[in-house]
Amino acid sequence: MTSATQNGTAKLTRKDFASDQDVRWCPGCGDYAILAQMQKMLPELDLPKENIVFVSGIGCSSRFPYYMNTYGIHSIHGRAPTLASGLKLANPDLKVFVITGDGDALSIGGNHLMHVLRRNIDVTVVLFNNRIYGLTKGQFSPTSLTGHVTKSSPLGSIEQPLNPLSVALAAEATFVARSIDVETKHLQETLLAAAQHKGASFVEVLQNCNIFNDGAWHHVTKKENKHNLLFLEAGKALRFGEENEKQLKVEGLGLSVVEGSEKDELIFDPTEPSGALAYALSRMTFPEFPVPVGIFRQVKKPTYEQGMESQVQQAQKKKGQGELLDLYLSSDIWKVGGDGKVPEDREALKKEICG
Amino acid sequence: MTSATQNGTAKLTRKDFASDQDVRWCPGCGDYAILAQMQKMLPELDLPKENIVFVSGIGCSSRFPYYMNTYGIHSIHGRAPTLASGLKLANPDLKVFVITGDGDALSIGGNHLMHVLRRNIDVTVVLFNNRIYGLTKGQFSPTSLTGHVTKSSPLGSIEQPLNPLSVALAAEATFVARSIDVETKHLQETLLAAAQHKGASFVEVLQNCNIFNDGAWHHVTKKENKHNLLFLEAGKALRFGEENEKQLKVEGLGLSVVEGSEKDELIFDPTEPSGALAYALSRMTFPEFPVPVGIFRQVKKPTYEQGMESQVQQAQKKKGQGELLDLYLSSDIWKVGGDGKVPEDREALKKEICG
Amino acid sequence: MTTGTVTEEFKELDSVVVRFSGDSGDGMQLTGTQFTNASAIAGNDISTFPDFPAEIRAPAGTLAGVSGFQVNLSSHEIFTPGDSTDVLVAMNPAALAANLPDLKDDCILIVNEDAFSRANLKKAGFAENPLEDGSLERFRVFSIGLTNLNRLALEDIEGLTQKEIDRTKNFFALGLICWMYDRPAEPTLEWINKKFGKSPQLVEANTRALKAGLHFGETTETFQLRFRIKAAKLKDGIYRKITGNEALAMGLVTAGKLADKPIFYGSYPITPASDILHNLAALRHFGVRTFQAEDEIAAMGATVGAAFGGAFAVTASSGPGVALKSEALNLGLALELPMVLIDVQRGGPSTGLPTKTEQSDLLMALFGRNGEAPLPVLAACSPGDCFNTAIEAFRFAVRASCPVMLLSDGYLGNSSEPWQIPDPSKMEPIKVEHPTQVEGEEFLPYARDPETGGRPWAIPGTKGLEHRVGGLGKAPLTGNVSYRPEHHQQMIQDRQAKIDKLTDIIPDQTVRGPESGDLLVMGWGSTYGAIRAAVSRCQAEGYSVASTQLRYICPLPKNLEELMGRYKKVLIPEMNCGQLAFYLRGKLGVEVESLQQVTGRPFKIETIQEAIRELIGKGA
Amino acid sequence: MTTGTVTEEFKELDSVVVRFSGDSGDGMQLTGTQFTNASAIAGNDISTFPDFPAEIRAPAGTLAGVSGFQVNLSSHEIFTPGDSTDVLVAMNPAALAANLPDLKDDCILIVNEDAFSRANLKKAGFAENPLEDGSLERFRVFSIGLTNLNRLALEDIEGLTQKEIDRTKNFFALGLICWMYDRPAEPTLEWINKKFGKSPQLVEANTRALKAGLHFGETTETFQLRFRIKAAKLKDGIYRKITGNEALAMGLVTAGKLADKPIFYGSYPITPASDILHNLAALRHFGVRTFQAEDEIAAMGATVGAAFGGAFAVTASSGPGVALKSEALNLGLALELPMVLIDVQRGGPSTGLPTKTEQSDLLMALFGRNGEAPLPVLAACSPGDCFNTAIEAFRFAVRASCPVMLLSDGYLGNSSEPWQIPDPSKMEPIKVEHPTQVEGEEFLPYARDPETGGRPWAIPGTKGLEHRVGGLGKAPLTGNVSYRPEHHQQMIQDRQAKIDKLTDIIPDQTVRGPESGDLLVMGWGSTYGAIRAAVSRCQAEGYSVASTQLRYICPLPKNLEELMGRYKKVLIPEMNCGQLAFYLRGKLGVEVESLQQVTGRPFKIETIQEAIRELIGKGA
Ligand SMILES: Cc1ncc(C[n+]2csc(CCOP(=O)(O)OP(=O)(O)O)c2C)c(N)n1
Ligand SMILES: Cc1ncc(C[n+]2csc(CCOP(=O)(O)OP(=O)(O)O)c2C)c(N)n1
Ligand code: SF4
Ligand code: SF4
Ligand SMILES: [Mg+2]
Ligand SMILES: [Mg+2]
Repeated sequence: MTSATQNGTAKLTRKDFASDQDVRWCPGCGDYAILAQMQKMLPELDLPKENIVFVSGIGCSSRFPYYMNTYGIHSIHGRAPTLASGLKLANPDLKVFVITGDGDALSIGGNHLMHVLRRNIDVTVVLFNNRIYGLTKGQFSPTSLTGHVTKSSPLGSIEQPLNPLSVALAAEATFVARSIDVETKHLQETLLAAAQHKGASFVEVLQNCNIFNDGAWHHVTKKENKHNLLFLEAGKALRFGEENEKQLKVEGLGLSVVEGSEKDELIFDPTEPSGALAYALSRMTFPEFPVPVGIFRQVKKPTYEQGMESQVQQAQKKKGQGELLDLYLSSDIWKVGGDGKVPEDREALKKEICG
Repeated sequence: MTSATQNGTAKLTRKDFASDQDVRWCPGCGDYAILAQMQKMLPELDLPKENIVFVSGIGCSSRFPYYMNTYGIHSIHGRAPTLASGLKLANPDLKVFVITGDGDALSIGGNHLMHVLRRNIDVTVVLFNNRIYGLTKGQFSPTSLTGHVTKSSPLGSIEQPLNPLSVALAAEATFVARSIDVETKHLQETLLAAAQHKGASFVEVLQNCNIFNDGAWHHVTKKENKHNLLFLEAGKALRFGEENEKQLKVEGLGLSVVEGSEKDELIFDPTEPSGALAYALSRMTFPEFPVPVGIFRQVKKPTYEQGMESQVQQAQKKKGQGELLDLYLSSDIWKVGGDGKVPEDREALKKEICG
Repeated sequence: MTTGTVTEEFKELDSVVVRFSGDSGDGMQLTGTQFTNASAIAGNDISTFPDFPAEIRAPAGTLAGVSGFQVNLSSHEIFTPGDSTDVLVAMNPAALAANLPDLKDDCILIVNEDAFSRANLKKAGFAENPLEDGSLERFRVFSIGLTNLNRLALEDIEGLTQKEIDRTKNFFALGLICWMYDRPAEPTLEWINKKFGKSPQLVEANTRALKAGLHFGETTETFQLRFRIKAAKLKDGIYRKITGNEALAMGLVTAGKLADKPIFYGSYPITPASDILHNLAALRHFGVRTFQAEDEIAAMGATVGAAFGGAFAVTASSGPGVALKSEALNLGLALELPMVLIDVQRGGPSTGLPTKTEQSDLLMALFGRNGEAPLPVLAACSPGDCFNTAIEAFRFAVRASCPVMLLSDGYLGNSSEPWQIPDPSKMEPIKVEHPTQVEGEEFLPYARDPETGGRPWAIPGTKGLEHRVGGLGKAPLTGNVSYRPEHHQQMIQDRQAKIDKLTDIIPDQTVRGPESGDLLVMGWGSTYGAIRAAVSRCQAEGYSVASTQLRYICPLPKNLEELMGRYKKVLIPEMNCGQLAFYLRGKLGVEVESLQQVTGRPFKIETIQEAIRELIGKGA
Repeated sequence: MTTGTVTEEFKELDSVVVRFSGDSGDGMQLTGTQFTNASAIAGNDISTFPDFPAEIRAPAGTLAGVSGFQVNLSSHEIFTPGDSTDVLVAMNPAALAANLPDLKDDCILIVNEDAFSRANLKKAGFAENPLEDGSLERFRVFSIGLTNLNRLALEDIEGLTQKEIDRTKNFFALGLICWMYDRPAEPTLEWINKKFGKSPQLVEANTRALKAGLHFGETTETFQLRFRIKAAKLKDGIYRKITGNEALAMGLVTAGKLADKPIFYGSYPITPASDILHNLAALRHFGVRTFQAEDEIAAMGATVGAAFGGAFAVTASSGPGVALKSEALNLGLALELPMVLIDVQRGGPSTGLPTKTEQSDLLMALFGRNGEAPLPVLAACSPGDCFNTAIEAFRFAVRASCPVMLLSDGYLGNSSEPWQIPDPSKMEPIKVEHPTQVEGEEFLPYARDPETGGRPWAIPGTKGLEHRVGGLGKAPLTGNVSYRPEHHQQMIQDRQAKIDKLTDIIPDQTVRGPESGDLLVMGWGSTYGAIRAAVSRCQAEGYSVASTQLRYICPLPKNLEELMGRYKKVLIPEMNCGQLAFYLRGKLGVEVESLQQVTGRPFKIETIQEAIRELIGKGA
């Protein structure tokens, strides 16, 4: 199973990726849109669907695999990256997605997220960020804003939120992006780019939970607020605003917003190795700053599987395909019976053992 | 126990902080130096030693609390930040240190580290980074370099290392610093600044494990290599080199090394809110770049305990100190027996219950 | 539904089981709760059983989305929400389909016929409309166009969307049922005012819906009968309704007060334990510090840390989370600090059935830790009993200086019963002593109290008692790290001994019924109600049978073995595969019979009754 | 030390127990290993017991820093490293102090007198120098200035520091002992060449130290006697020495080959399991993928993922780590995928005694999961048996499509015995079938094989079998999410049934000794050697006693209950507080006697012998 293109067979369509299970999210939930874009995007990868696996944790978002007509695991809370890692190492030819929520990925699963990213295992992590625990009915999450009143914070949360993109960047992720449930085209393109990236890719999707945290992203999802979005594009300036009149500029080593012309434009380059600008962009919080979406970072590094497979190959080149008898004999040996002398000749020795 | 100064009593000395237990690290281990600097620093805090608690995980470094004549918990692998959090919330007057290793803090404990930092709980985390698992006798750790040959990576590690400072910054830490076991004065000052910071403080200490990873930091600890260090100081330029002849300058939004005069100097300010420069500095890797040490970030934010205590106080102001009977009665009630009528008057009602 | 004499237009009943069932969005939990409150205030004994889907909102109209709330009202003492349903309110075909197996033969069926569309019937798996095909013949069906009636009643309220209007139809149903059972509308009206105070339209809408329901019953001739259930003869006192999770929260706060200790509650949300967190988070004025940790391990770690700091530290979770806590809990055990871990059990293994009940974590609670790691294990047996058990757990924890496991389950946690409000001043204080420095005396953190076997709880901030604790093997007395064989053996024995010494304060196990005889039915946890009811029914039938409920699972009451020996047989019904039965056999070497059910549902009284009859032999 | 006839200058012995003991920096593990190798090659049966401190390097000269290596050499079959020591090499006072309690009365004591300084004596807790105060009178003491003699021997090698020179003194000691026991020097010389090949000085230094030791024995008149231990009559064949951890690694790789499956090993380092990782990491050419995870949960998660992907997936840990794996293991159980979890047990609870051995995770292995979560549990009973058990674990896992728990312990993991190299081509293959699409047939991921109860292992990449699995409650056959009571009950029964069906391939339990009688001594795991030796000694003394070792703990062999019933009493020695005894009582309702020891050390033969005598009555 080395070639992953479907030679000669018809291209798959969105419908091929819908399973026979009823979709059970609340009516109006942002998860529907993400599911739709994923199903639309997948045919673009031109992979046989039996080579695709969705692994999720626990949460509303993590029901996702049930609705995909591919292989899938609905695992346990926070641990999807670990299952995906083992799966991918066991079978590097698979295309593996990790579907997770803000609680699943950043609360209980924060460490696994960091480690799958830093190892650059070739999986695509999609984090549905609704800034709330949906499935357990509305407690604040690690991305909930300070002061958020929820079931478990009746007097308001006293925690600082985590920024998923900053965390992913600091975890050495080689592909980091953000999109929005309702920005269907952008979302589809972003998912495609992430899926095509060789190595660990991370996509935060701003998602509305209309039951427990309705409007968490209204400042960028409502029609009248679109100008608060900054679409990152490689090789383009960092412009935004109703008429694209505003841009970002470097100040000290921070960013600031100025209005201005084309000279002195800060040209965005997601492949810049240090990731410093990507990080600075990830720090921008509304309303002081616009909300950037798009690909923040996209660099090439060897994947973990490649490293593993090449060690296997090199070892086999050097030592040959492992033979059990050689393994057993890789230590001082002695003989009982007969002349008590271990045959010097390897073949004779093996014969003696195997009779 | 609100006042933490020792009024009228003699100032403590280093010896007061040494416990009666034999120190059991390998001869030559960098941990000794860190222990010494900690014991020297503590008297500067002017706190009664019964108000100080050291909490650690598991690892060579985590034996630390046994050697401190304060309160202490040698807990379990990776979980020290969680114990410290509970302890500090139960008793906000304590000065709590977390002692941890690169495996303890970044492998099994990575998530707890992130969360104690983002919550800004007022504890001081000191991470002994020897880029190896010492206690379990030499496997690679999350800070080991790619290619590192260890017991568990006989063909070389295929992992990208994590950068502890980048992680701490991305986790919203309000105080982030780095020092070195052998830089005794710098270490002592850094520990002091960290301990005096209100909120979560994080110090990475580059530490030599002379048994399993000797020389991991020779490029900055050997006398002849000191010029590879860049000492960060607030309000000073980012200069380094044998004669202090080199400096850092911003390029794009990355940093580059130039030689040059004083104009255009990039002045360092750890209190800059975005932390973008701090992050960029944390990304610098030797030999392309010098190794910065000192305080990377130092900003003021409300601590978690303050938030908690003020909620308690405000709730008590609003509702009074909670009374059990009021709690029991905080629901629809009815009466069985007598006239079957619940007394309207609160006092009468209470009397009826308490007889 | 036992029918009694008819007074005026009312038929008097001993008890009735009403079940409200509809889509998760239909507000059935609320409707059931309001009806329960009204009935409680009317003086009935009550027992409720909410039963909701795992999804937040499963697709409307499907079986997966059905949310039910069952309440048993009675004029005498009852112990379960009832085996089967006397009255079902079904808001849609799926609700009807889901409940059909549980309906009594002459069950009153109130059905919202407006929801019986083709599409909905299909989703519910009906080929034909059951309202029309005669398949419901054995029930007393009242098919009502609830949606439309309610729309009519509310049509002139301005500023409400159709959706908002339809969302009030549960109050129409509630009004109707309140009328049928002669329940006062006032408590619900009050509640509406409190809840929707900020929106006059919603107050108006819900009020009107409720009243429309009441009036519909009053004015139409659909219903020929109304029922009354007399007040139950509960003990004199002031009562409220309480769920197990509420009772745990209140019990914990009470334990804190009794010891003059602040409560630290470290927890990570998980069904069905989250409500304890929600309840406690609102009690900052009691000095309660709730900490929503990043995961269960962190919650447990924080609990250990807070215990070291001197707080009354508690954590709670359910199966998967309790499993995760195992390692950090074991640290608490090695540090020998008082703290409490609550397991509100749910269906397992793995993620299992989050919203369903089970008792299958017993062996994990007892043995789910590495090494020899004995801990006290207590089990609450009714919603109200959760209150006492929480207090007792802390009493044990302080005495034996160790973590205590408290077992509840989803059924206890969510169902409710009347609870007589106790007098806090009459409760026995929990004595906590923190040592202080004694001049000239070495402080020995692992010196044991000869009576309890516990060790001193010296807390940071205490001058002169600075000491270090950890999870490594220790020397007795000093607690210093030691790998010496005799120290290890000694510490293991000491830790076991202090648990065993708790039997000194554990009351003898008692029974309900004859002190000896053919059969003892022994349960633990939430099977209490069903067992008690089943046994008393069998007693009435003449069987020689007694019941007993184990609250103290580790250590066991001193007299338990002797007690069990007095009966020819011992039957243990459990919502698992016989875990207590196994444990008692292993521990006491006794023979027991095991009745097992692992369906995510509580036992029916009838199931246990059957097993009793079978075991004793039909001809008792 | 049984003395035999004197041949020439040699006294012939049946067996001898030699212990090398010194500071952790003194290279005692290496010395012991080399001596063992030489003895093994000389044809003795051997059994070793390394015993090292928890610290990497505790302060030199302290008791905490003592590192020991014991080896039992014999001309007949032996099963333990020996109860007490015939020859002790003590490199410093602490080493002497630490071992005094274990020395036989006429023990030969070879002591490095150069290390008996005031300071060192004090660190070891000696008030007086035991070499001078007569307190060692009952031993045969040879007090030698090892450090100085060695320095003299090496003084003219250039480019070595004093420290480097002193570090070779263990080879001087080794040389001396090899001389005493007539062991060939060649294997060690070869080893030195291989190890230090890159540094000619070090080769020279170590070679000289070894020879100096040999010559010292030869030339001085200190030693009057030399000993010989004849070759043991082991079965004919080619042998090597093997530790339990080596055997596990080789067993896993063999299992993979037998099934034509690559091994995926996900693990997080922990004492005493890490060596399995180290061994496997070097086997990339066998296609072994080792994954050092960020923690035990991740290791378990990755193992489940790899199993889904079709690999032979394994993880291993020790107590605290196994506790952490519980939740993810339970997912593996719910997904019903084959995989293996190895627990190399150590002293608990909590961090406990990382470098000491214990059997106290048995109940956790059986019950440490939420919900009804039965899994097969196998226990290896000797270093070599670890090999077979690893293969068997995978055989079970594949058959019952579930995770299998394999129990080893620190003692098994680190100690060694001779192992006859088997012929791989004679091993029974492990048959693995992955289904493929059958045109026109719906794929049912949870359809069960009627013979085994297992489900199909359909792996990603297989066209047409796309399916989703998860930890929620499931419907039979389809595996679709289901909360239906009857589905839940069914799945729980099905999972139990497939475990129970493993008894079909579990051989009947057999005994060593009489088929019935006064006493059966039953053990599990590493107590095998001590039990077997104790029982055979008691048999020789005329007692009616048999021994048996349980390899299959869950499920139990079919005939076990019947077997146990054939003896008047059953004694179960365990390095815990009676966990197997409790389990068998609970499971089978049988009476058993429990012999418990929780000291971090293996049983002495004598301890078990005593218990046997006591139980049967002195006058057998
Ligand atoms: C070990 C464990 N702990 C807790 C839970 C309960 N739980 C399920 S989902 C969830 C959080 C879900 O939040 P998020 O990841 O943001 O997903 P969402 O539902 O918002 O999509 C929690 C706490 C669990 N299932 N398992
Ligand atoms: C749950 C658990 N897993 C694994 C271990 C084994 N273990 C102890 S310390 C350690 C790593 C130590 O490395 P580090 O944190 O870098 O500390 P160092 O010894 O280098 O100071 C490991 C894997 C353990 N004690 N507990
Ligand atoms: S609770 Fe929120 S996140 Fe979950 S399905 Fe409903 S709307 Fe979506
Ligand atoms: S192993 Fe390394 S880190 Fe541990 S004590 Fe020794 S030198 Fe220090
Ligand atoms: Mg969420
Ligand atoms: Mg380290």
